[in-house]
Amino acid sequence: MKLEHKATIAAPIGQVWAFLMDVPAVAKCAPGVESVEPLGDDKYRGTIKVSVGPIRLAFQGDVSIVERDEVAHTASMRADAADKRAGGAVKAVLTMSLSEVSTDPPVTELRMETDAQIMGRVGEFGQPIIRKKADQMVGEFGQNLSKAIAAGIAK
Amino acid sequence: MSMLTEDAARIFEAPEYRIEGPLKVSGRARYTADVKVPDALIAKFLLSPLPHAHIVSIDTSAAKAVPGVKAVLTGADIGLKLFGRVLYDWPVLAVDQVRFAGERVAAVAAETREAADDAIKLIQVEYEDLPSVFDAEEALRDGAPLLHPDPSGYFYGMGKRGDRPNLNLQGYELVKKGEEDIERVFASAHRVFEDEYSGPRQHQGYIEPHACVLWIDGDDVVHVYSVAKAPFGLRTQLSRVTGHPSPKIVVDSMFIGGDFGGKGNVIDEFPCYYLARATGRPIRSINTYAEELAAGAPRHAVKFYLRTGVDRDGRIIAHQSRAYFNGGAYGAAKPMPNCLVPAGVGPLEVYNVPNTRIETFVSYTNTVPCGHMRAPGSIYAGHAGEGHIDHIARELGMDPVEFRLLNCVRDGDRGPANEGFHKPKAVEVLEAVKRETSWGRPLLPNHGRGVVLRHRHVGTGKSEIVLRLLKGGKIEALYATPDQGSGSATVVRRVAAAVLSVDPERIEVRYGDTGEARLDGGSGASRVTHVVGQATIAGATSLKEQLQDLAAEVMGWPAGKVRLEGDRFVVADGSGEGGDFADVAGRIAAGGEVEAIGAYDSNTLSHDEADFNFYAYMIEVEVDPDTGRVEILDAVQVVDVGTIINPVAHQGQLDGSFVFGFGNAMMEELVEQDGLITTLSLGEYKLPTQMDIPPLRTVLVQDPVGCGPFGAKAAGEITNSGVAAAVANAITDAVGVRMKTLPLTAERVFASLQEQKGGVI
Amino acid sequence: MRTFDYHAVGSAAEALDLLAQYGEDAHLMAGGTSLMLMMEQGLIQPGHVVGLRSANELRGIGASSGGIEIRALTTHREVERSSHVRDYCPTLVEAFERIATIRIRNQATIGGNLVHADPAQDPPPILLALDAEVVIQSKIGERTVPLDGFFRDYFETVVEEGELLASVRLPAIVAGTKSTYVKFLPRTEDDYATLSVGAALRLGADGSCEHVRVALGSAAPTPIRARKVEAALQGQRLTGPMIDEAAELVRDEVDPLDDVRGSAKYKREMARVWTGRALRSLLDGGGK
Amino acid sequence: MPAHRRLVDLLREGLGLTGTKEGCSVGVCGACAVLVDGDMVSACLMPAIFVDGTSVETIEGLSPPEGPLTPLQECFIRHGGFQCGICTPGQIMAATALLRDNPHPTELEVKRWMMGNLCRCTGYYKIVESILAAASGEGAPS
Repeated sequence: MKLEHKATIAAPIGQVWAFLMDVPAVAKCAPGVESVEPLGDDKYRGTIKVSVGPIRLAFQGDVSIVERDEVAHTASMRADAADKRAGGAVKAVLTMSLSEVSTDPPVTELRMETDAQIMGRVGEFGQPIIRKKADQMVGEFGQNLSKAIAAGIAK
Repeated sequence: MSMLTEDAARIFEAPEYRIEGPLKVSGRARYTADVKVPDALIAKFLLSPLPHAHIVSIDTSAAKAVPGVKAVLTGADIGLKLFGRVLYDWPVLAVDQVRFAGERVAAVAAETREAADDAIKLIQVEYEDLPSVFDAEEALRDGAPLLHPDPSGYFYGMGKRGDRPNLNLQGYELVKKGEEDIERVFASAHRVFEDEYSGPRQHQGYIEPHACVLWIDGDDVVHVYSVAKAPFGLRTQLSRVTGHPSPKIVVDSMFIGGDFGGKGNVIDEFPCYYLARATGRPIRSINTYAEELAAGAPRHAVKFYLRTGVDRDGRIIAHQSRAYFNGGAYGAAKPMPNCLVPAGVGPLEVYNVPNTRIETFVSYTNTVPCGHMRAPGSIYAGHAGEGHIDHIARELGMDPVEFRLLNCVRDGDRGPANEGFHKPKAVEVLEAVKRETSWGRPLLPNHGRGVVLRHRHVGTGKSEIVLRLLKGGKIEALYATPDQGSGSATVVRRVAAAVLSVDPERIEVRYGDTGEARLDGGSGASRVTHVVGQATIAGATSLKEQLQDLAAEVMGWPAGKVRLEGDRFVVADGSGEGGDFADVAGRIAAGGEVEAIGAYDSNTLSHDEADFNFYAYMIEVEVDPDTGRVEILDAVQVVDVGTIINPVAHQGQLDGSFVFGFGNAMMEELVEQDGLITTLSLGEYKLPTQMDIPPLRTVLVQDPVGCGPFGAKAAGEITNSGVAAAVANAITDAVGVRMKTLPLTAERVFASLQEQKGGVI
Repeated sequence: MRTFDYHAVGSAAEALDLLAQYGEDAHLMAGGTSLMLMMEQGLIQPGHVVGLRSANELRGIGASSGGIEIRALTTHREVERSSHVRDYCPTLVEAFERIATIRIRNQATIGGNLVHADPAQDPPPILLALDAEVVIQSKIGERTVPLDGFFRDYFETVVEEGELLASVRLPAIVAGTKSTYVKFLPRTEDDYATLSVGAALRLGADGSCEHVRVALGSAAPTPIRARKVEAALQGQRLTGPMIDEAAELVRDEVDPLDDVRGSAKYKREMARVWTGRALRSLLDGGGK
Repeated sequence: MPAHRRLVDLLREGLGLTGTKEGCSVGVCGACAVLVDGDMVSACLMPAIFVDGTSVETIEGLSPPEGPLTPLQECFIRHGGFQCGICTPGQIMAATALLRDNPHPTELEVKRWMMGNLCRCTGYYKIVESILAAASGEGAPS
């Protein structure tokens, strides 16, 4: 399943990039993230809660930065997580790339391409709903990111 | 034997009362999932969530600690055990590597389903992703991930494996006919037409999920209740995989709750054997329907590339095709030599084409292993070939029926793969279309008619049946063909009675497991009436001779003069002497049972002129141009049949075949996303319901010239593969768009109409 | 499926007590058709299931201030076969006849259906078109919520923890109002709709549109009202082409899922087609 | 029986009444159709606890093991209303409920009622024929 999102952030590209490299801060922008612990080597462990109506899933897993190109301003993160209770797993690669829209005022565009696979019993249940939910969540994540970066700058 | 005796005519023409009927309508017919064995454990399997990965480690300790869990096995415990129908390339449990999402990684046996489920969730597997390939053509490109880099250790059950130009091929075949340089013929053609067609994976949709009950008794005999439609085949496979001697394996597959090809491939029996070994307890495994849809052995997805040249008169002079079948991760589920899908040569199978070059590729990909489904591959070959033919006819300005009449095979012609036909009926069924349907009459707007001409081989194989005169004068017929609904028991009864010339009620047909009955090739390929029927004729003929001799002996009648006819023994010496069957048979049986074995092997038939059922469809549709929805208003199937033995069941098979083809044509698609099947219930993978089926009329073109008993042919999977093409051709006739991808969903028709209008939605 | 404690209750009050006692760990069960599937798949694993089947006060169909009240535990089949419902609005009967199969309709309930909040279900569009309200009960009392506003998201409604849906109320239908329910099923007749439309229309003496409702199923994460379409028609003297033009607006109001019943793109077009067809049939004197 | 068991588990595993079949397990196929207080339901979707205090009819209850079949069952045999037989108990329970509710249904009424019982073998034509034959009085013991 492939998802694409864009967010526009009123901040210079360098600042946005710096923020993106702070994984715990970035992770907090994802809806439902409960905890993020660094494991070293650009690897982190965390929990994210997802609910669709009465269905409540808690995915636990690892996120790592698998690629980062400071010059091109692209980075990709990989997440592997599983929900033990219902028996489901998610494997996702999130590629983020920044481009400068303007320097005065500073505006940066963030593009996020997500390639995710939902597996196991959770995957048996309504892939279309999962896709919609994932789409919603990544969209919200993008919005939260812009807000968080804007807030950081305002400080 | 093609002429009907008086007995046969009388017996076959009466509507039958199916022998297994009372069991089936009362819920007493015993299917595998109904078998209860004391102390049985429940088996469950951990399936790979990934399409292609290296297994780094498996930790089963937490799973083993679950109360009620008696065994947790992985590939490391049982070793690399490969199974298959012809090519043994599928591991019972994965070792080091998984090649499709749904592959079995571990097996659990537990006291309850809950304990088994809990244990499955607690098995920790660490995987390392490997690059995957999902598409049949991409798998053959340079640099594609190789699924089986070293197939040299794989057992292959049919002699030497054919050459394969690429290691990612399960099977490959090139068929040529006529001119070696076919390009020269194409260059000389008046016109050349090219088309591409495709179809998705489809599921057999039997209502009974795979199940098995297996235990090993104190004498080390393995008892298996199975849904396998070829129990002797399963016995051989189990023996080869496990090393357990085949005489000490007994397989019972009496009733099968729907097959359609899907019960040819069984996979539960292998891990259940190891679970039974590990626990010393009987093992019961019943798949969920989600497991069936995710990891059964569905019909292959396919892409056809067709190219055909015609001369100025519209005669086909050259045909070239390439078919790419997506075989999935293993070739094990296919019973054909070289793991081929038999319909690869099928698109123009009913036409007299002098020059051909036909290639069939079956690829390994990281998707669910594919197997056979009713008339395997043929629905796609039919859709492609008959759409292509329709396209050519219309481009040439010829009536599609006339174009087919011009090019179809007649007596003495040979098909595209150089195959011969025994009394082909292509012309007869086409003439019936003209005569018996509304073909050619005026149409309302958005209405259209499509026609299709196809054939189906009657099926081959071997079988043996035991006929026995029992004490009390009944005749028992014992055979091992599982009952998947064709009515074979009643065929055996009627054929035996017709040969013996006794009241059919005297014949008691009994199913026997592999320990009791004699060798049988299993039900499938629509072969049963032909093969089992001929075995019955052989057995009944032999029994009849013995009974006539014995009657003379016990009654003191002149030897060589006694005839069994009209349910009586009569002395053919003009004396008028004789006696009722029951009396005389009773006296014969008092001296001991009399037994005859009927054996038949279709290999003894001439292969030069093979037997086919030809058939045609005429289907009228109405297309709703605003939504793309297609409604079938009239469907007529014209079928070339031989002698009909069970008239009710025969029509039932043709009815069922049409509706099966209707589902395949209109709605069925196993959706795959990144190697995972996502249509995981019968709520998502829809089968036709009562309310969806169109009106159907059947026209029989009958000639008792088949190779089955008394000139019978096949019935089971003849007409299903023509529906898609007939509907697609009718859509073209109605609204001008040609539908080249199955199923023919409203959305696809709508999108084609939008494209035709030049609009973009 | 995980095992659970089953509590059969005889009244709504008992059920609410249990919900208060067990909180998130309790789940109400009416007909059970959807809940059983979700529990079987392990998606919901409540420790306590509160079975409403014997809460007879939550069952039945009656008159309510000129309209009709259908209590939550009434099965779809009871709705479909009720002469009360037929007298009130035959379209409602027709819509309920389209739900899945008789077996499901014998078991599933209207309350369960609405609370399950699956946007592909049949009752919501027609109930929205008829301006239904739902009565939600809790230990502190009752609140009445218009069905339009009841659905929040996929499988999510405004029913909060500790509350239960007690009944559905439908107002009196003003004379001259016609309604219809169309369900587009391009695959099989027992399928979920690819797209469905519930619509109601009343024309004034001068032929102008006095009242119009258009609601869609399978068109967004929740059942929705097509307000732009309604607004475009309200007060207008309707013609077929005008309806087609208004139906175009529905494209911007829907947000369908891509699934086996159709891509989002296709469903968007079908929303237009079926909205137009439903309204045209009402304009042409169809509907009930 | 634990609370989470389904009616189909109670019948097949608990009581050994295996005439009721389990197919899709999601209420679609109808193989597990049984009558609860006369109404047909999917035994795979119904918690077993729901049937406490009700009357449940299964295929086993229609005709005793050695006794005569019902006219409907007879008609299914004579008219080819079954092939593999796995859906047949569900078909017959559904049709039994239909003929009690509506002894003389039209063809369309039969099809509407029977829509929820999938059959992959027969193509349905002969199921309809069997039910209409029973409705017309065929299959009754003479």
